Parts: sequence; structure tokens; C-alpha cells
Amino acid sequence: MTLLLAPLPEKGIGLPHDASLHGWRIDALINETSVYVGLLFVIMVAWVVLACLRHGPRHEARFDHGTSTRSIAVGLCIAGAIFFVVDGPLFVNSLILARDVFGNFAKVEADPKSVRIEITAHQWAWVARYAGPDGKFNTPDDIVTFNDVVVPEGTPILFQLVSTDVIHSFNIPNMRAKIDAVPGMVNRVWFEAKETGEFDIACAQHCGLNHYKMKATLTVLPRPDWEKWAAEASANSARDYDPDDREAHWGWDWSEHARI
Amino acid sequence: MEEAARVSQRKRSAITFLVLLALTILEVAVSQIAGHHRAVVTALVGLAIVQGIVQIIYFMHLRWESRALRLYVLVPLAFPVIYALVLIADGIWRRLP
Amino acid sequence: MIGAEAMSVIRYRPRGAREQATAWIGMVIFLGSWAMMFAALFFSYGMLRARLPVWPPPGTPPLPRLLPGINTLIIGLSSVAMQRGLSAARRAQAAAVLPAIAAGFLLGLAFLSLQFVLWTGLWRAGLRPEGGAYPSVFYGLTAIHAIHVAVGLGGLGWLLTRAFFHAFGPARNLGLRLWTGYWHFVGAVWLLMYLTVFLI
Amino acid sequence: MQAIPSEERAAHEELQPIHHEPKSFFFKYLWSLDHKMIGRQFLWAGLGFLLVGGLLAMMIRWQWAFPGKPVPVLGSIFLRSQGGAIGPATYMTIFTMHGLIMIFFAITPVLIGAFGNFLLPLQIGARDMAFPWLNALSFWTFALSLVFVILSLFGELGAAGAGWTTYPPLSTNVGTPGSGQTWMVAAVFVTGVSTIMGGINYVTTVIRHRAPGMTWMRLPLATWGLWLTAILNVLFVPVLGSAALLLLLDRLFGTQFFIAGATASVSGGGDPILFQHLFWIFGHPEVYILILPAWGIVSDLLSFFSRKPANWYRGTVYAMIAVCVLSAMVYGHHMFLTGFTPLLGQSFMLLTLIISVPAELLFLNWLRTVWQGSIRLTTPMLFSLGMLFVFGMGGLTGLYLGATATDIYLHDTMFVVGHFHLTMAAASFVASLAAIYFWFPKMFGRRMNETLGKVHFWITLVCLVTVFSGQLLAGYSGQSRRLYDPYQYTFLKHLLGVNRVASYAAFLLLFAQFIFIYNFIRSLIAGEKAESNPWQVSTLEWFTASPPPYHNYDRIPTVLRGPHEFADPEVRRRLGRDFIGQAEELPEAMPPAVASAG
Ligand code: HEA
Ligand code: HEA
Ligand code: CUA
Ligand SMILES: [Cu+2]
Repeated sequence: MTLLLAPLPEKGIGLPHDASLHGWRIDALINETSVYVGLLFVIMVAWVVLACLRHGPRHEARFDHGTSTRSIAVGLCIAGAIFFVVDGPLFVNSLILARDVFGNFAKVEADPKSVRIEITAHQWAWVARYAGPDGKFNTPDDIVTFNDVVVPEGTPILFQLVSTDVIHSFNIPNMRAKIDAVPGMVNRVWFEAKETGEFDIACAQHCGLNHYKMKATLTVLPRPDWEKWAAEASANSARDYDPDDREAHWGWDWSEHARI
Repeated sequence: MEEAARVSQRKRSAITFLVLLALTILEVAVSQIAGHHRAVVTALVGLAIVQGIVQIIYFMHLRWESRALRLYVLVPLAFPVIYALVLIADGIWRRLP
Repeated sequence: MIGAEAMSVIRYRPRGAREQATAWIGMVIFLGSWAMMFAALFFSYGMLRARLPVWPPPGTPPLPRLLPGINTLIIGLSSVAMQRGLSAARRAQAAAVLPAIAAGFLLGLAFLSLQFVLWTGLWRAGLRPEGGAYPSVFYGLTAIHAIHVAVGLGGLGWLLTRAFFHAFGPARNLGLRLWTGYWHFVGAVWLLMYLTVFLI
Repeated sequence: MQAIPSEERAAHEELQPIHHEPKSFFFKYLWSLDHKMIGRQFLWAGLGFLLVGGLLAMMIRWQWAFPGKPVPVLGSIFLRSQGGAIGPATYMTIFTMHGLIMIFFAITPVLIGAFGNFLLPLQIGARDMAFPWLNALSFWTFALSLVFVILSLFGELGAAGAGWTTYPPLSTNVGTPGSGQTWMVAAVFVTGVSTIMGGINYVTTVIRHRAPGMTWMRLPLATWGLWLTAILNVLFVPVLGSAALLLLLDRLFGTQFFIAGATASVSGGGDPILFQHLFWIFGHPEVYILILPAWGIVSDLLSFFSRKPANWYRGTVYAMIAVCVLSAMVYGHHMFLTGFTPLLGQSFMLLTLIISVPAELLFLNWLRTVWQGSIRLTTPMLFSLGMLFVFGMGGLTGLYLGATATDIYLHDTMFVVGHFHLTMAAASFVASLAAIYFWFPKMFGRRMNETLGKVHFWITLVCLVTVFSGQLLAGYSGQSRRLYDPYQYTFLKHLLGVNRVASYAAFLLLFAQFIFIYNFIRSLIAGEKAESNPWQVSTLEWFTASPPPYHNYDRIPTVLRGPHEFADPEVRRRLGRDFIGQAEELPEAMPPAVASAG
């Protein structure tokens, strides 16, 4: 019986907590669209309900094909207006955001502070690699973590992803970041965390049996703490480096894949 | 009248075939040119397009009853072109690492 | 079990000129549809090729050109033969129909045999489907085309038996016309395939 | 009004002679060449698989409401070996088979197979399809694909599990070895062949077999919708066909069209994204394939039951054509996050947003059709209005997904699932039900029970909206789709409540469908006999007997006017009723009997 009693939502429903610097831009666009769309929907429903109430069987139908120039012009104008008011902001803002924020990799690449991470996705885990002090990937001082990504706060974090088997999708809802990891190509995504804490990294693309638990933890540390962590981890891996462990030697030259 | 139309149609298909054959021979010839890979490919693609158009006109002349049918053929013809462009653009963008 | 009356419904529907035109339109729509199928195969080829910096990838045997070139000629000739058969039927030259169709059929058979030679040759040269995009495209596209040729050959074989009983004349050549249309289509696809897969 | 030359009439009679009705069981029920019988065959097959797909949906909902708990009834029958509970492997086959069955083997046969076949010849005044034989072949090819589906359901290592989108490499042997996936890809290919055969038939029939006087701009809108759908089918299903073929080659012969990465050979493997291109070149038109007949049917029904001409008929037609053309050029919006070139992403975004303009025009036309009408809230009308409601929700949520920025967050969440259930599983499904209620008398010669129909409507609508709003909300809150157990993630734990409410609504939805099944079967056996035109409407099919004779029309009708001639004062004066059939001649004087009544 208790099983059948549906518990009410614990924290309410809504966008997950936004911990990134730019996530609010997506949220704002979603919410703005909701207002317009909601309004349209209400008008539409009200119209139909009113028509049913007022123009029922007792009302005499008007013989009207709606083909007068005026009638057609009104229709076209309303459709045009809806397009400009509802679709317009979506389109323009998407362009702007692609250019200035989510697609602006050039700025992030140019920022000396930004942290670069390479991710290999495979069934069913995320393996992350940091270049270490030498700034080069696939060298002994690289930090390699398993299902555990540690990043500093207030710093752009730039990812390059590959997959070794099937398509996965690197998804951090709290950072409003998502990109597919596709075998045979390198994809990129970046975000900047504005607060510390632990967040879920999920896989958004169906990738088989354990897709539902292909998750990793994103830990955001204050920058100094992160630097300490990185130095320590790098020293550890340099110490444990095993040149014969071919499995561990993945990673690629970062600059090769810098696309505009 | 019927007979005349038939003869002219036969002539047309014969000509189409000859044109296609000539183009093919030209293509084989072009493909044998050594070096200049890019130019050769461009020439071949150009020839292929001409060939395609010849084909279409040939098919188009067969029996088009109405304007609707003609539109039905012409509009979709634009799609493969668009898709080809999209796919090749995307293919180049996704070059292997 | 099958009533004679029902058989008459199925077998002997009279074919007026309008109905023939309808059938032809149906065939053209079918070929347009199937053209999209082959177009998609060519898209695949284009995208896979655009994706690789070198084509063919280093270390794979190059495709021959002469043999498929001859095959192009053969399937072209076969198309011509079928077209001749059709026009003979239209002009009531019953005696010329059978040889023309037979020529078309035999040339089609020759095409398939040469394709077989092509495949086995490359297979022995070490080109295997699991060797990556390049052999996949080669084997996949030519095999799918060959299946269509085989279907066409079935149709031509059927025409051949019909022609043997002098079934085609100026008023009765719908089947011949439809299969000839199909055959031209298969030939045209091969031409494009030769051009894209083998030449450039 | 143009007179129709008598030669043209004669030509039509010659083109479509009257054939005798076959009497043997085999030719009457199995290899029937009659479009009405083939339509009924599709209807039964489609409804049967709708039930299968619906039961699979219930299992999804059960898993999300009570993760890991044994499924009542279904579990003890089908999941014996797992103690009645759904495991992750079973779950992935469940949603895959649900999606594929619903799209290809339930809604497509009902909406396009059944109503396309049944309506097209009747509505254009033809005696049959252009190619009756091909039509029968189309059904039996479809039946073959159903066999494949069943083989897949019992395949070794389980049924297909790579999602309805079948993305490789997951759908190759790398991700889903086992015959279930192979059979399903083959089934999709075969059903595609069947669809193309049907499509060729529909396209040709409407071009060639329209009755004299039935000009393009006099076609009922349902016919327009079905015809445009057939065109999209003919053009784009072959693309799916070749994707399926290449996938089969990859699975069976070891080619590498779609395999890349560490699992591929050294010399440069294929490209998994290529499949997505091919799939969506087909897939996006496919979603309009499923909605265009619904739009057409609803456009007609709204006019019929408002007793008022459809507003701006031509506008509706042009809008549908525009959607068809645009539908071929927006497919990239499913691939925004695969690493597109930004240029392509933005072009596809623009086109996607533009496609909402014709949809808005359609909507405006519908809204203006019902305004100032004389609305009769019959069951088909209720379902049509319900379709406006759910399609409004579904279409408008499409806009969020069409923009590249918002899609970053929403892609592959339940928001997408909510969007497409509102458009397909609600709008197309509800429109199918409207069509069944409306044409049932014509198909079977009996009427369905209106009261039960209305009860069915209200429960169905409320439940559909609840389930699918639940999906939208879960997606908005971040829940990814295709999760066996969403509550693995901390940020989703609190969504159990929402999901449970949605699941309860889904279970109630299933029970509401039993009302429908009861009503359907009871009416079939013992429904009130229907006269030829029970709804008092104007399209051709209502001017022949219910059900129509084998040859549909004793004389091929001569069409005089458009399909929605309601409320014409002139007609009312002369005929004493508010509608006039498309082929009915307007008498010069008013018949005296009606004059006294009127
Ligand atoms: C019948 C099916 C159907 C229909 C009609 C649509 C219609 C639309 N779809 Fe949908 N869609 C699907 C089925 C459908 N879709 C499916 C199955 C998927 C997912 C597949 C998968 O991934 O598994 C999908 C996914 C999907 C995506 C990809 C999301 C993602 O994966 O990230 C996108 C993105 O752009 C999209 C957009 C649209 C748009 C813009 C429309 C437009 O056509 C909508 C136009 C309609 C309107 C704009 C509403 C009309 C206007 C009003 C209600 C206002 C009226 C009021 C007044 C006039 C006052 N759809
Ligand atoms: C047209 C297509 C269609 C239809 C109708 C439905 C109908 C339903 N769907 Fe489905 N769904 C899809 C297409 C469809 N779906 C697709 C494409 C996917 C994606 C798959 C993937 O991710 O790969 C999906 C995925 C999907 C999911 C997400 C799974 C996941 O991501 O993990 C969920 C979850 O709630 C769901 C639920 C439902 C429900 C509750 C219904 C209900 O509406 C069902 C109600 C219907 C019935 C209860 C049957 C009624 C029966 C009759 C009326 C028959 C009458 C018979 C006679 C008279 C003989 N569906
Ligand atoms: Cu990895 Cu889903
Ligand atoms: Cu789409």
C-alpha cells in the first residue's frame, strides 16, 4: 500500500541548480520562450473553448470560406508576427550565444588560465586526462582519473572528447554542458564553474546495458585547492609511471584538433 | 501523327545514348591523365553533372502528363544536391584525427 | 478453390491506353523513389571519402578501371538492345523482338559474370570488406547494384519467354516497356557508380 | 461551373471497369485486391501492434514508478526468468521495441495503411487503386515484416536494443550482437519496401484516377494529407532503406560503413555519424509523414462538425506542401550536439524555425474554421479538438528544441520525449481515433456508441496530457531519456514523484483503451446499422452505400464543387439542408415536401 502512494516531488520540479557562469543564458532563453509559448497556447485554448460555448448547435454557421484578401492578409500577418516574436529571439540569441559563449573556443584557448582535459569515453566509464605541468598530453606527468573529474572554480574548463566503442554523450546538467563523444572524431565543449561542490556527470546518449549508470563525479574546488590537488596527483602519477603499460598510454596532441 | 512522334522519340533516345556514351569515353580518357589530381576530379564531377542532366531531360521527355507531375520531379531533385553538399561539408569537417 | 470467375478478375484486366499510361507513371515514380535509395548510397560514399585525407587509404590495392569500363560498355549495349526490342515491338516487327531481348539478356548475364570476376580478383588481391571504409564502399555499392541487375535479369528472362510466344506488339508491350525502363535505370546507376567509385 | 465532356466520363468508366466481387475466401479475405479490404487488413494489424506497443509503454512506466519491482501480470507472463522484474538489458529492448513498433508497425499502418487505402479511392471517386495487385502485395510484405518483428522479439540475446534510432556502432555487432537486432533492422527494411509500394500506389492513384471534375483544389483535405504523406514516403523511405541495408551489411558481412574508433580496422574505419545523416534525412520527413494525414483528417472533420466551410482551403493546402518541402531540409536539428560545423547547425536551426510558420497558418485556419460555426460535439469532433490541444503543446515544445542554444540543455532529455509523444503519440494517435470513430460507419456499415466514445475521449485526453506533461517536466528538470533507473543520479532522485503520477495516468490510459476496444468490437457485431451518410457531410464517400459496394460507385461521380460546402444559404433554400455533396446537382426549385418543413 505504501508503495502505491505516490510521494510528492521533494524539491519541486524545475531546471537543476545552475552552477556555471553562463548557464543562466540558456535558462533565460528557455523561460522567455515559455512565456510566449504559454501565452499562445492559452489564447488558442480559450479560442476553442469560447467557440464551443458560443457557436454550438444552436448558433447558425456563417457561410464563409475565409478567402477574402483581408482575411488572408490577417492570417499571414498573425503567422508572421508569431514567427518574429517567438522564433526570432530563439534564433538571434542562439546565434549570439554560439558566437560569443558556447562556441567561442578561440577565447578560451587564448586564456592562459584555462584548464584542458581530454576525455575518453567507453562502455561504461569516463576516463579523464590532464596534461600535467609540462602541458603535453600522453607524457609521464599526466594525471589520469577514472569517473572523477576535478576542476577549479572560476576558470574556463576546456574538454576534448573521443570514444573508443559506441557513441556516448558527455552531459553535465548543472553546468548546462553537453556534447557527444563519437568514435573516430574529437569533439569539444567548455564551461566555467561559478561555485564549488560536487555534481553529476551523466551519459546522455544510449550506449548499451549500463548506460543508466555511466556516471562520473565533477568536483569543483577553489582554484588554490585545485592547484594543490593537481600538483600532488601529477607527482603521484609520475612516480607510478609504467612505460610498459600500453593500455595507459592514450591521449593525443591537443593542438592538432583545434578547429575554428 | 502517332508514328511521327514515335520516330522522333526514338531519335531522341538514340541521341541521348550517343551523348552519354561520348561523355563516358571522355571521362575514361580524362581519368587516365596522370597527375593534376584536383583538376581531373573537378572535370569528372562536371562531366557527371552534365551526364545527370542529360539523363533527367531524357526521362523528363518521356511522358509528362501534368504540371503537378513535373513539379513533383523537379522539386525533389533539389534535395539530393543539398544533401550531397551537407554531407560532404560535414565529412570534411569530421576528418579523422 | 480459386473460382474461375475470380481468376478472370485477376488475369484478364483489359489494358487500355490510359491504363498503360498509368502504369508507366507508376514505374517512373518507383524509379524516382529507388533513385533516392541509390542517391543515399552515393552520399555515403561521398561522406566517407571526404572524411579520409587520402583515398584510397595507403596500403589498399587500387581498383581496376579497364574491366569495369568494359562492363559499362556491356550494360550500355544491353540497354540499347532492349530499347531496340521495344521499338521493334512498337513497329510490329515481331521477328526482331526476340533476338533483341535475348541480346539484352545475354549482355546482362555477361555483366554479372564480369562483376564476379572483378570481385574475386580483388578478394584475392587482399581487399576484404572488414578492411575499412574503402573496401566497404566498393563491395557494398557494387553488390547492392548487382542485386538490382539480378532482379532485372529475372524480368528480362520473363520477357524472353513471353517474346518466344510472340506476346509483344504495338498494342501489347507494357511489360516490355516497364522492364526496359527499369533496365535503363540500372544501367544509369552503374554508369554513375563506375564514375564515382572507380574513376575519381 | 464547367461542364464535364461526356468523353471524359467515358474514359473514366473505361479506365476503371466494374469487376465482379470475388467469392472465394482466399480472394475475398486473404489475397483481396479490394482497397477497402486491404485497408481493413492494415487496420487490424495496426491496432494489434498498437496494443503490443502500448503494453511495452506500460512496462516502461512501471519501471520508472517502481524501479526493479516485479511487473504485475505482464511480468509473470513474459519475464518469468527474471522474477517478473525488468532488468537493464530487458529495459533497453523494451523502449527500442516500443518506439519501433509504435512508429512503423502501429501508427503508420493505421493512419496510412488503413485510412490511406480505404479513403483515397473513395474520396476521389475511383473504383480502386491504380495498382490493386501491388496494393495487396504491399500488405503482405508488411505482414512479412511483422513476422520479422516477432522473430526479433524472441531473438537470442533478446530483441533489438539500440533505441528506435538504431545508432551505430551500438547497433552493429560491437554493441548489440544477437539476432534480435538483425531481425529488427531487416523488419524495418521490409516494412519500408511495403510503404514504398503503398506510396507509389497512392501517388499514382490520385494523379490518374480522380473522378471527372475532381480538380486538385477540390480534393478533401484528408486526401491531400495522405497524398503528400505518400510523396514523402516514396522519396525518403528509400533513404532509410539504404541505411538499413548498409547496417545489415555491417552486421552480417563485416563491412565497416559505420564503425570507427578502436573497434574499427587500422586503415580508417567508417563513420558513425553517416548513419545519423541518413537516418534523419529520412527520420525528419517521417515525423511529418505521421502528422500530415492527421492534419488533413482533422482539417476536414473540424469543418464537417462546425457545419462551416474550411477556412482558406488553399492556404491549408499550401501550408501542407510547404511543410513537406521544408521537412526535407531541417533534419540536422537532431544532430546539433554531434559536433556539426557551426554553419550547418545554424542553417538547420533557421530552417527548423521557419517550418513553424506553415504550422501556425494551419492552426489559424483551424481556429477560424470553428469560429462562427455551428459546432456539434460528436466523438470524432471531440477527438479533433483534442488533437488541436495536444498538437499545440507538442508543436510549441518543438520550438525550444529547434534552437541550438536551448537544445544544448534539452537534447536527449525527456523533454524531447515529451515533445514527440505530444506530436506523435498524442496528436497522430488521437487523430487516428477520430478517423476510426468517423469512418467506422463507412468501413463496417454500423455506428459506434457515442456515449462510450465520449467517455473514452475524456479519459484518454486527460491521461495523455498528464503522461506527456510529466515527461516534459521530467526533461525540464534534467532527466535523460532511455534510463533504466533515473534515480541513480542525485539530481534526479526527487523526480520519482512526477514520474509516478505520470505512470498512474498511463495505467489509467490503458484502461480507457479497453473501453474503446469494447466499443469497437461490440459495434462491429451489434452496432446500430448506419445509413449511407450518417454525419450529413459532403465528400464523395458518403454518397455511396455503407459499406460501399465492391466497385465503390455504380457510376463514377462527376464532381461539381469543393469538399466543404456547408451553410450555403442558397443550398438551404433549395435543398432544405445545410450541406451539399461534392457531386450533387443543385435542383432548380425547392422540393415541395421540404418547403413546408423548412
Ligand atoms: C509527428 C511528429 C512530429 C512533429 C509534427 C514534430 C514537429 C516539430 N518538431 Fe519534432 N520530433 C519528433 C516528432 C515530431 N516533431 C520526434 C519523433 C523527435 C525525436 C526523435 C528521437 O530523437 O527519438 C523529434 C525531435 C525534434 C527535435 C530534436 C530534439 C533533440 O533531439 O534534441 C527538434 C529540434 O529542432 C524538433 C523540432 C520540431 C519542430 C520545430 C516541429 C514543428 O513542426 C512544430 C510546428 C508547430 C507549431 C509551431 C505549433 C503551432 C502553433 C500554435 C499551437 C500556435 C497557435 C496559436 C495561435 C495562432 C494563437 N523535434
Ligand atoms: C507513435 C509513436 C508512439 C506512441 C503512440 C507512443 C505511446 C506511448 N509511449 Fe512512447 N515512444 C515512442 C513512440 C510512441 N510512444 C518512441 C519513438 C520512443 C523512443 C524510443 C527510444 O528511445 O528509442 C518512445 C519512448 C517512450 C518513453 C521513454 C522511454 C525512455 O526514454 O527510456 C516513454 C516513457 O514514458 C513512453 C511512454 C509512452 C506511453 C505511456 C504511451 C501511451 O500513449 C500508449 C497508449 C496506448 C495504448 C495503451 C494502446 C492502446 C491500444 C489500442 C487503442 C488498440 C485497440 C485495439 C483493438 C481495437 C484491437 N514512450
Ligand atoms: Cu555512455 Cu550512455
Ligand atoms: Cu525533426
